[in-house]
Amino acid sequence: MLEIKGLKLTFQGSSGFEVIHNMNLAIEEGEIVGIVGESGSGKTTAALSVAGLLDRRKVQAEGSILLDGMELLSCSETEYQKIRGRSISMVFQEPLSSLDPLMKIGHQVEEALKLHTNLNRKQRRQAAIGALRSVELSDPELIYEKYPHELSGGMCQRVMLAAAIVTHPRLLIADEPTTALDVSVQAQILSLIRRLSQEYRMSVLFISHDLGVIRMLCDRVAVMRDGYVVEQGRTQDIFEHPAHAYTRTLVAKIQKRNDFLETDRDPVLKLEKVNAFYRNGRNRRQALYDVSFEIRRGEILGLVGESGCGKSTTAKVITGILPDYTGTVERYGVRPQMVFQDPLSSLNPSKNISWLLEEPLRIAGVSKLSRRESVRNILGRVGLSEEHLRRRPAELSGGQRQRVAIAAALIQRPALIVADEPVSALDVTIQTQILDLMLELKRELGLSYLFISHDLGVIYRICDRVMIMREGRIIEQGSVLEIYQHPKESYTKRLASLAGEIQ
Amino acid sequence: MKKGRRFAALLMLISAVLTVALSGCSGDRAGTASEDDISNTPAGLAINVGLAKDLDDSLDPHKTVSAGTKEVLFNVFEGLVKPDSDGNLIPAVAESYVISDDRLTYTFTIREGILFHNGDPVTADDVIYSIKRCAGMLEEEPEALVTAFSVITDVYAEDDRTVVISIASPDLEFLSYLTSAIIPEGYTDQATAPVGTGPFQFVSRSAQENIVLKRFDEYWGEKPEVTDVTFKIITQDTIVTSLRSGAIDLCAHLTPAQAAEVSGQFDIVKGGMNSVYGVYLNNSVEPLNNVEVRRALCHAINVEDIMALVFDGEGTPVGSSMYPAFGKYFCEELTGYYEYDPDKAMQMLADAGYPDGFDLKLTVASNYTQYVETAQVVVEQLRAVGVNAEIEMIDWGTWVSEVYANRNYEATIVDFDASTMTARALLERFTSGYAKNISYFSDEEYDASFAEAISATTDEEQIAAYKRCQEILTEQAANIYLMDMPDMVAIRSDLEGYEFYPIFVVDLSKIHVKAE
Amino acid sequence: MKRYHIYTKAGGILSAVMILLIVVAMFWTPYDATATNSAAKLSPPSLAHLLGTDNLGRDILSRVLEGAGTTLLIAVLTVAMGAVLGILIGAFTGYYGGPLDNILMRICDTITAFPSFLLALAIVSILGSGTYHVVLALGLLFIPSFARIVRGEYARAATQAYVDNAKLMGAGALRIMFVHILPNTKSVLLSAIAIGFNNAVLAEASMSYLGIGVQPPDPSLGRMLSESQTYLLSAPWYAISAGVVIILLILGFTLLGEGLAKESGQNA
Amino acid sequence: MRYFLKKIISLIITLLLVSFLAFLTFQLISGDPVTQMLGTEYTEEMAAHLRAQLGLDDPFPIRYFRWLGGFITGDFGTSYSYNVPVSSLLSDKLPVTGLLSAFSFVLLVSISIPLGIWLAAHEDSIPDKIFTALNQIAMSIPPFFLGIMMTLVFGLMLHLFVPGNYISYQENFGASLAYLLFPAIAIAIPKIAMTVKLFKSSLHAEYRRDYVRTALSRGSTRRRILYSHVLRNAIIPVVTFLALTIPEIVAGSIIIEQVFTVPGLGRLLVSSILNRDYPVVCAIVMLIAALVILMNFLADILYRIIDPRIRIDQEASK
Repeated sequence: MLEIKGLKLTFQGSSGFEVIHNMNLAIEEGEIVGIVGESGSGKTTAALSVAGLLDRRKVQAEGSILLDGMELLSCSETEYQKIRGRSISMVFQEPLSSLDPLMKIGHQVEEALKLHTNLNRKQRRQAAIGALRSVELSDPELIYEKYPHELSGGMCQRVMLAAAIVTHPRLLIADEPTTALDVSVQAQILSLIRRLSQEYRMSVLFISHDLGVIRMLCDRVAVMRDGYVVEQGRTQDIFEHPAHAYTRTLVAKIQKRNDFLETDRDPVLKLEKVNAFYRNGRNRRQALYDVSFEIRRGEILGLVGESGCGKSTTAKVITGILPDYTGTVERYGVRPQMVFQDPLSSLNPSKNISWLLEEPLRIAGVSKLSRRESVRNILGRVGLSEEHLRRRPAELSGGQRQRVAIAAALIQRPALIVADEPVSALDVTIQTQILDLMLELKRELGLSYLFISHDLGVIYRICDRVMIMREGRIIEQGSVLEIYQHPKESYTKRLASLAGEIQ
Repeated sequence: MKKGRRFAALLMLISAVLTVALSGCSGDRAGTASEDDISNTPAGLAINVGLAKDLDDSLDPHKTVSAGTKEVLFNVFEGLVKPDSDGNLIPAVAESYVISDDRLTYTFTIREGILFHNGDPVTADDVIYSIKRCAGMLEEEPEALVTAFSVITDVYAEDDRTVVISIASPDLEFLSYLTSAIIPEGYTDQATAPVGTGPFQFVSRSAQENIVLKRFDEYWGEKPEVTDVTFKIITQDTIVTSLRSGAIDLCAHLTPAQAAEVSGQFDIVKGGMNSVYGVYLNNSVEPLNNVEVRRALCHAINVEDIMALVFDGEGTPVGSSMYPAFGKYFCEELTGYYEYDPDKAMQMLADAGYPDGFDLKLTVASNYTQYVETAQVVVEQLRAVGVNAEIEMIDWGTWVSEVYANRNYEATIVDFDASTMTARALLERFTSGYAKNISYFSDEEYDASFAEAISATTDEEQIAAYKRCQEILTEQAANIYLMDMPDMVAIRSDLEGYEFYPIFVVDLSKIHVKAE
Repeated sequence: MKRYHIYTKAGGILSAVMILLIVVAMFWTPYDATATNSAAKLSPPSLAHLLGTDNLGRDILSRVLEGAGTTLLIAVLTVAMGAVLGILIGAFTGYYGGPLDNILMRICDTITAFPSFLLALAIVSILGSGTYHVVLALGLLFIPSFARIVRGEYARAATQAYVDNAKLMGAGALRIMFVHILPNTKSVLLSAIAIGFNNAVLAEASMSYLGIGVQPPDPSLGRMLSESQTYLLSAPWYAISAGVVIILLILGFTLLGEGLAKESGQNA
Repeated sequence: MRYFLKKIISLIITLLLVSFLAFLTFQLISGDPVTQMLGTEYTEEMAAHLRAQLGLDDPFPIRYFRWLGGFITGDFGTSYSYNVPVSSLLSDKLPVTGLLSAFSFVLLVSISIPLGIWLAAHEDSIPDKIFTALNQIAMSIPPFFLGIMMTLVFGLMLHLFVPGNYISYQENFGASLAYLLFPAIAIAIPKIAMTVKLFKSSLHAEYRRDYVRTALSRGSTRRRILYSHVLRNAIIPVVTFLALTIPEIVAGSIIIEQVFTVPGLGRLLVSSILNRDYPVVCAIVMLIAALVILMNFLADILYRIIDPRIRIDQEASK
């Protein structure tokens, strides 16, 4: 149905570097083919070239892309417009921002029909409502009239899918559609895509960096790295016995499990019956309901739950940023420090790294010389070098920025670091490096962490004990093995089953 | 999609149509304006007269204060007698008058068939009401509006066309006070819709825009050729532009510089501003209380240079508080009394104990360009003799209350006109007793000769006494008297007939189209 | 990014030239700006008088340079006063919010609602005319606009993670406000200063044009413009030179401000 | 709805503050109206009599509340210099300034929006570069200088209009508009430059947003996307900006009316201030202040209507 033969893409820019080198890929009718790779591997660029969305002035394409025998690369822009939206449709990563905020959902779903068919207004409305129903949205007539900001992330992604399939395209290109969604919602979207593919005999080109998702959905998969397709084949074969070394390292990441430390050293933090409130505009809402737990020295306690369940509020209570709570919070030793999900917003963009690292010491009144001294050895500890000192956060990679954040937290020698989704914004390989760094620091300095995440895979790999939180309550807590093998609460079961598939 | 494009196209269409239509119609509409001179209705002659400052003053003739309002109202109101361009008093509302030998009773006969603008005939009661109102002899309006009328003891009608006024003591100049307007009895809104007996009657007024008059067809005297007059209020800066564009046909009180700008397109009629323009000194303030210092300053000022720079060489120098138009009182010989001699001035200052000069604050109202430019030239001239003068600019409102009413100033530049056509109006100001003696000037001899003047029984006696007053003012160098500023009037080249009066007046009744 | 450099380069050169001319004019001008010369009244631009002479025979080039000096001085001081006080008010109201925020914002709304012209006149007439009183009058008028911009930035910054981090480090509120958050508002501030300067020069020129700003004998471009109208046809160079100098002054500094703002601003 | 109520109350408070400030200002301005009215005929008794008549001797608070009471009931008092009720003066002058401001606002909107769209559509073309340079210059031109130059070129040289010959709208509406075209342009040009600049950058920003890429993926063309998606999103910041320019335009007309001798509120305000005509000035100040506050309020509401994302009763982020 779709055949990519010897595709070569080179950017015209000053350096004129080649992005995609001799790519070959075929997708049969109704088949779901995945492309997996880290950011910068060229997977998105390849997808965009198939959809003809790459700026012809900037990118020069060679080789051929055949759709049912028709050569897409030689199509003129107007010919391509007829194909886009009718035979090829796309779905993107950020559902909310991919919809026009000022246009009703219904009109956006109808847009492809308006462009490619001559159905009248009523017929288009019926088709759109039909599409919304087929993506399992409850009462589509109501949603038709709503605006994007009135829907959740998951619902928006369903709307995107509806808009894509309304013209019954032959090929759907999905670029990381589930990355921004919660685990439970992810599963629903993936099963929806599979059903739509079968129902409309629509083949799907699925792009993702998440091996677990690829494994659940795709029939065949191609692994890409720096513009090359290093390996492709049936998903089962790739995961069971990966041929290429790079694929092996990718797959291996999932199963690795570190040793479980049973420690009973003295507590670093104790929370008793904490009810926390936060102020949103004028009204004051309760976020935590009598939360009690403790963290012992050198222990990594995981905190899992869906977004909005109170994870971040707990972090703020522990670190003292949010003073509005009842119950007791006993902290031992230096004030706990935090590491945030988005390093860019947690590091002051206008200052350079050396200033950022020295600031906590400067506030504590430490002399210039000894400040310099402790900054230098902290750098080594987190794997950064002197030449990073002069740079600003914007001039560093995601991983480096997170290392600086950890260094900034460490420099005050806290007993406990609260890490709020520290790695979820990073690529898999870099995720591993940061997690390894955190484990190293735990072993060497006896540091304890409260590790907050919605990614059960990461929790499974790094935490000793884990707490499951739902709507401000801790519904279950225990060692990781216990929770994963025989969870008590049904909610935990569902979470565990999702995580289980990855294992 | 369609709606979006239509929205933008519509917008573009509106703006295009709007701009084209407007510039189009403005093009032809205004283009012709300068040729056929605005609404020159065949029936008569309509002219636009420029005014630099709005008549923001009551239009009630007895209550108006500012000269600018009086010069316009001259066309609307007439007194029992009215001045002519030579300064004589000619009969107006009164056909004739008899003054008794002891000069204590004045008998006026009202002109036959003279009408107010509202069509009512002028009766003896109207005259009595008007005179009593000015004298403050009416119960409902007690305060005297014309100070000189305090002398009146009785006003009564002998019959329905004769009115007799008797006064307590003889006053040669009393007749000139009877130019104050005769208004209909009991008519209350003179302030906003004036009714008088003059050649033009009031039509309408719009603040900061215009005052519209039209010819009073039943006027008793010679009817003016001009049928419609619109006084347009324009800012001082845009007078020249408005003249050149044809928006106004006649404008008085132009500075010589402004007159020069429009001389090509307009006829320029020259005359005197009829005011005493000078640097008025506060004689009560150190060191101006020393007469030698004041005389030194008089020597330091070069009037010719001021006239050359600020007035394009126009204007007539004066030596004392009198201007040339008052022929019979003006002392020509006082003009050159202090010849320009900076070295002598410095010497006199040194003798007076100020070898290296002194500081002087020159407070000037900022809304008249002549004052501002003269101040800057005076400062230069004073610096040449070591006097460090510094200009302090204030707006007119502040000048009136700070300098004129409270007299807290050192030196100022202003011109004083005569509200009534009497020498008293120019000289009374410097008598010690006068409430608003701007210079704090007081000299017994001056007070004595002034008293002698106002109680004189013969003209010769009065003239001699007034001249004596002027000599004292000059000798004592009460102020640095500069000149009678030139009054330039631009008049459209196809019109003529503008006449200058010895007092602040713009008489439109004699304007007419030049005979080809 | 190159395009923005053009703004900074062009703005930089233009303002440097203007400042140079003005500084020179403080010590030396082709003629004494106030020296009248009845022989050379309203003479057109010539070698002797590059920009011609005015109705009192004064050299327009010298008067324009000195006038530009006064205008520049007033504009810079006004913007400085407006910015400093604006930042103070904006920082506190933005960071803390609450009742203080409401009261100060009400006062700012009052000042903006008030016709600037009348407020300026009031202050000038209370304290007497003069350059520094004009600065005080205009400075007061510029506080609200800066305060509002800075308040918006601080309100947004207060929610950022690096502020929570700073709190964790034990930084006091003042330190957070002026050491941590302030540098991040640089790009917004710079463009606000560029616009502020434009309005300040405009306000000074308009006030002098109406006769209530800088009073003679201090030279002022606004008043020169109002005087030049009488000689518009016979000596247009009088009006044009005063007007063009105002434009160059504004253009130079606004370009510079915008260029710098764009360069330092992350959001292009 | 609660938000509206709160907003309206805060507006009223601001207006009261303005009225107090206006009245207080006149207390402090040097030169009092009585000397102004009596001019050189000033005598002590006359002044005392007049002061009593106008009630100027009463203490400040009494006079303020008496004036405020009158103001609310629509009686703005009588003008000292024209002794006609201030309300009649205003009703005579307001339409002139209103017409001039409205005209220049219409010019502003009808020129800057299409121009902004056209420039965005022809990005980085030669005309685009020229316009950007021109824009930058146009923003730096003081309106009254522009007015003087237009008087010289269009008035005295090309005779497109007769400077100084304003025709009142009652007499001949077309001619009045034809005259007001030039002062309106003088006020509008710098504002047009600013609006075009803002609109262009807003359009560019929106073009880079994700939903444009989605629309492209549906087969829509760049041009069609402009009208159906980008234009509406990009116009939001422009609308609020335009609403906020209205008070500036009115303030701008105060000076432009001097240049073109247009007898509007501006010239009345200037002359009344110089004549210390308290009632007229306070009334005009309140009028302008009310307009400014109204416009801010309108901009706020407009902002909500266009952008459904902000719920009607939620505080809009400044």
